[in-house]
Amino acid sequence: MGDEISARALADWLREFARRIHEHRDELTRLDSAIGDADHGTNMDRGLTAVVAAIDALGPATAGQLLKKTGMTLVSTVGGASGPLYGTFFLRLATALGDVDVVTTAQLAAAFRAGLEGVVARGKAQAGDKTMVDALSPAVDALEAAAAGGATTHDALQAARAAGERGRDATTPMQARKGRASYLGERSVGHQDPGATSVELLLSAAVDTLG
Amino acid sequence: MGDEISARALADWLREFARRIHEHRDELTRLDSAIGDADHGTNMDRGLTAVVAAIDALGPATAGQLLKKTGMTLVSTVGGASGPLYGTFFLRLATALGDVDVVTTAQLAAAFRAGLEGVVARGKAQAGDKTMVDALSPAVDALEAAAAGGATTHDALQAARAAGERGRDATTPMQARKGRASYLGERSVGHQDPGATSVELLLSAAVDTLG
Amino acid sequence: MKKLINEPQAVVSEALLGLEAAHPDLRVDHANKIIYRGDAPKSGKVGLVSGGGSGHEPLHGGFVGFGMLDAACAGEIFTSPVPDQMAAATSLVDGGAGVLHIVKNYTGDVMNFEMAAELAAAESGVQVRSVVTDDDVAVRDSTWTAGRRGVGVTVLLEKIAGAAAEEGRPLDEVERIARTVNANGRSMGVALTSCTVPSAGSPTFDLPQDMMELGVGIHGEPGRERVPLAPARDIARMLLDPVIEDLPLRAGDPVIAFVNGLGGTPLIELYVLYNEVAKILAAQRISVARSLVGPYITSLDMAGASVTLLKVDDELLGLWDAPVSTPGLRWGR
Amino acid sequence: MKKLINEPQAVVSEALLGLEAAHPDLRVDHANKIIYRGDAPKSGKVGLVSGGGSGHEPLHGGFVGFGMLDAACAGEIFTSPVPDQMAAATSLVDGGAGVLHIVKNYTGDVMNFEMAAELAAAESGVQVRSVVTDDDVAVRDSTWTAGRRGVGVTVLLEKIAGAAAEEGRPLDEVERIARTVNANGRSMGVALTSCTVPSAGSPTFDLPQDMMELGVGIHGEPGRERVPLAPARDIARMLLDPVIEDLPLRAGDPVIAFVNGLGGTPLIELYVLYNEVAKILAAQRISVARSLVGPYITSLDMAGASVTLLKVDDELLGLWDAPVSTPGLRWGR
Ligand SMILES: Nc1ncnc2c1ncn2[C@@H]1O[C@H](COP(=O)(O)OP(=O)(O)O)[C@@H](O)[C@H]1O
Ligand SMILES: Nc1ncnc2c1ncn2[C@@H]1O[C@H](COP(=O)(O)OP(=O)(O)O)[C@@H](O)[C@H]1O
Ligand SMILES: [Mg+2]
Ligand SMILES: [Mg+2]
Ligand SMILES: [Mg+2]
Ligand SMILES: [Mg+2]
Repeated sequence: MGDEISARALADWLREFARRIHEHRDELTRLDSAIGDADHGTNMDRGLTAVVAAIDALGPATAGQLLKKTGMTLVSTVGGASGPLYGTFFLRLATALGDVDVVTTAQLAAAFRAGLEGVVARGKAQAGDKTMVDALSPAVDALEAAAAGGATTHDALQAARAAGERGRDATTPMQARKGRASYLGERSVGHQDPGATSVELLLSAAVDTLG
Repeated sequence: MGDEISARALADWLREFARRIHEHRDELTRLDSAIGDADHGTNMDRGLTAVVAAIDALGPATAGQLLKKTGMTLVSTVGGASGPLYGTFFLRLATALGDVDVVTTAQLAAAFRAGLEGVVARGKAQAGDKTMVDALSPAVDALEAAAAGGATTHDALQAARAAGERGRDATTPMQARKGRASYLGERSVGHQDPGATSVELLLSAAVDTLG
Repeated sequence: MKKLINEPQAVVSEALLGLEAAHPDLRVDHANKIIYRGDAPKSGKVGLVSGGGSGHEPLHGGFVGFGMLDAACAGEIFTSPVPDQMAAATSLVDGGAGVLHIVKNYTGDVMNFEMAAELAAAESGVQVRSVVTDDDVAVRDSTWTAGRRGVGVTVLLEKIAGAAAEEGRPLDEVERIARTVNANGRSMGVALTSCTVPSAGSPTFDLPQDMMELGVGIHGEPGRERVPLAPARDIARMLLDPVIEDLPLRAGDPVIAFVNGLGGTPLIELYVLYNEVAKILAAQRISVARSLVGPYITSLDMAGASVTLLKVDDELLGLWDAPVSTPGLRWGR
Repeated sequence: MKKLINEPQAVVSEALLGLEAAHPDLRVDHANKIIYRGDAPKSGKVGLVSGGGSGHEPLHGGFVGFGMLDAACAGEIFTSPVPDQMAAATSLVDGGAGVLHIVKNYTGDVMNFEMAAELAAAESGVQVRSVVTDDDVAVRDSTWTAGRRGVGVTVLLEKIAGAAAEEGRPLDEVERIARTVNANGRSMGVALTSCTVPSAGSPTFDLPQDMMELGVGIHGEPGRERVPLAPARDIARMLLDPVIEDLPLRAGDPVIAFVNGLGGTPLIELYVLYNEVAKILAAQRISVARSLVGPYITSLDMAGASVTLLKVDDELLGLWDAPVSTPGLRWGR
């Protein structure tokens, strides 16, 4: 079943996210070199390597402590656009979940909604601007709907991942209106957004570790 | 016979020298790029173009006036090492010949000796240093000897040119000890000196116009 | 890649060591990659903090000193620094009169500085204001996009706002002056070659021998268009026309004219370009009150240049002329 | 060839127009290609004249101004100016106290300046002295050769002798100080890429991607040897060892340490190199009294750097610190 997510499972999620980022580092950077400045993979890999070290050092912790450390570490080590955005996402997750040791699917969905709102407040991107929001937003919608419908954690995260993947793919034909890619104007069309790509890794890591 | 050289013939000599320099400009520059800074052809061509314009503007003139104008024009327009050296050469010729309208072979030889001494005083190069002196010095020796032996102007200049040509060729195996080529040390060996090459053009122009 | 460096990942920290060794008036917090004035904080003086990705030297670290910045945060090459650096710099220079952040308009820089301001205000209660420079006319502006990039005006703004702060003007005033500078300055650049980021090891973009990138950004971002290589007189016009039109400038307007080298272009070429710029301005009777020619906001080893015009009044000119003593800009002291 | 220029043959004269437009304190005699101070001649002050081929900017024209040169003669790119220019410059700055010629040791420069001194003395009776700089240890010196080349020390000498002249010291004194600087300074350079002379249109020499030219001259003359590309810490040692040994410098000696960019190398790399230089000097307990980091004597767009060390005493340091106001070097005014 797995309808209760332990703080330990959340730590596994972060480690798995770090592993996937490292594995896809060059791909993320390649995507960013087409429409950005060729550092999204390096930035995220630097940040998540630091996150893994930080949560190792933290030892046993509540969900809130773990996610706050993650958010703060990302803010402090990534820089660029993705640092504040991913950092804000995890900080909002931490606040939403608080000092608990187990989390329900509904709580996770609500926390993801808060995280998304944090990203939008910080980056002011709207749907269709060709950013990570285009993957994250439909994923959060799907997660909430599944949780409200009583789906298992696994099914809810699967639905979120699938929606995130579709959202990621949908960035390809978009013209960027936020971030560095926006300087390219029409020339940004035809390239998949790097940030939306790393969001899909976050979601698939969740399916593997939380569901 | 032609044992008397008119000032008009001297002007023809300068024009012919200018023509040959222009014709061999790229060759001189190529030689200079191997062991110098790739400008000897450009430098000399700029200077002799100015000389032709100056003597055109001068109109009828004595030997001294003509050669002084030539020397001063070269000094004022060439720059680099060859400007002061060729300039000094012609200024010394002018002083040696003075305000005359015709010049004997012996007078020409004495003037060339004075010119060579001016070049040596200015540049302090000795025989074997791989400079224009290595062509000019044997040429002056030959010119003097031929004039002293009563040779015709033509024969005397032919002897000078032949000696200058041998002197020019002899620069190839030398190691440079003066000028920019000296920075190359042993790597200057195996290249013909550009200044010695332009001296041979000066001498062959003399054969064609004065003899 | 041919660079005078050791390991690519050590470039920024080693350059900071070199800067510190070469300029005894400056201090460097190596952990936080902050360059700051030896006499910071100055009690009662508004603190000026800037920062951004490295690779644009002398900007920003080379503009720390009397009459200009109090501190600069160095990010990795072309990567915005993080809020911790900026917050630490803010505390370091807080003399009780508030701190102004000078931020070039790039999404990453803007967001990181925003978080830093929140952090600093929460931690120490210091009053922080931000001015975002966005002078690059190569990028079409709109509220729906990331907006124009901050480039050459940043240099002029750091000097002029720095003089206002040094005079002891209050935060409101320093902020107003900074906003005035940004509102009255426009820039545009051109690249003849790409830059090479040390960790990447190869040029950021390919530019054929006979082409140039018009409107390039200082991180090698693409510009308005790729056009055939042109003589300096045509380049001057391609850069100036959109700048003059955008401000707009009119006959009689006095300006500071700034011809900036992008890192790989030697001074002799910048003077050739400045001559063309001066001729165009003279023809339009735009009067050059002051000028600046040299590499001040660079893009690593990129060959190219940018032109910035700043419309000035007597107040701005007085602040421009005020003494300044930094590694990158120095006069009057 | 990618350069911000118009016609290659117009580069020098157009750059002079740009320099004149950008620096209202300077005057330019365009016919003679002379840059001179607007307040020249200064009565009773020794006049300082330098010059040489162009392509080394800011040297020499960018060092004309208060506390440094009175006039500079610009030759064509890498070609010595002619005596007429130098003689005209000499008359222009002759304030009755004599004129010092500062000449870099290249056969052409030396001979042209010699003729200029003869000309000037013959025409106006002005007293002319010459100091020839020959600090480049890459070239083996001997009375039988053209001798060492004049490079980085020229910049330091123009500043220090300029300060002495500005103080009103007599010709003998200014000459003595200039000779002291040259005797106590040594330099060595390295090229990572060749320069490209505009009229030639292609690089002066070919350097493979993995090689560098150690001991290169500022006209692209070959150096001591061609060696594999090395990290900055090794390059610093290759440049410093021969400089320190040649002077020689000993523990405790105070120096001005000057890391110079050759035109195509950005400032961030120069600071990385300076860090290595400072470390080596510290390890040998040679004390850095002052430093200078930047592109001051360049070789068009060549990527590379040179290091100059000048052993100083209190007199030289005082003159170094004295106010200077030129386009290329400015402080205290
Ligand atoms: N304003 C924004 N809102 C949301 N996401 C953004 C915004 N700007 C950029 N991004 C995301 O950040 C990604 C780029 O991150 P990264 O390359 O690490 O930073 P930078 O652009 O500063 O180099 C983009 O692909 C995009 O998904
Ligand atoms: N000291 C010297 N004495 C005599 N000739 C010299 C001397 N130095 C250089 N030269 C001559 O000058 C030639 C180079 O002239 P040029 O290339 O025009 O000047 P630069 O070397 O200044 O570029 C050399 O090939 C050599 O023949
Ligand atoms: Mg990026
Ligand atoms: Mg030559
Ligand atoms: Mg980035
Ligand atoms: Mg030459």
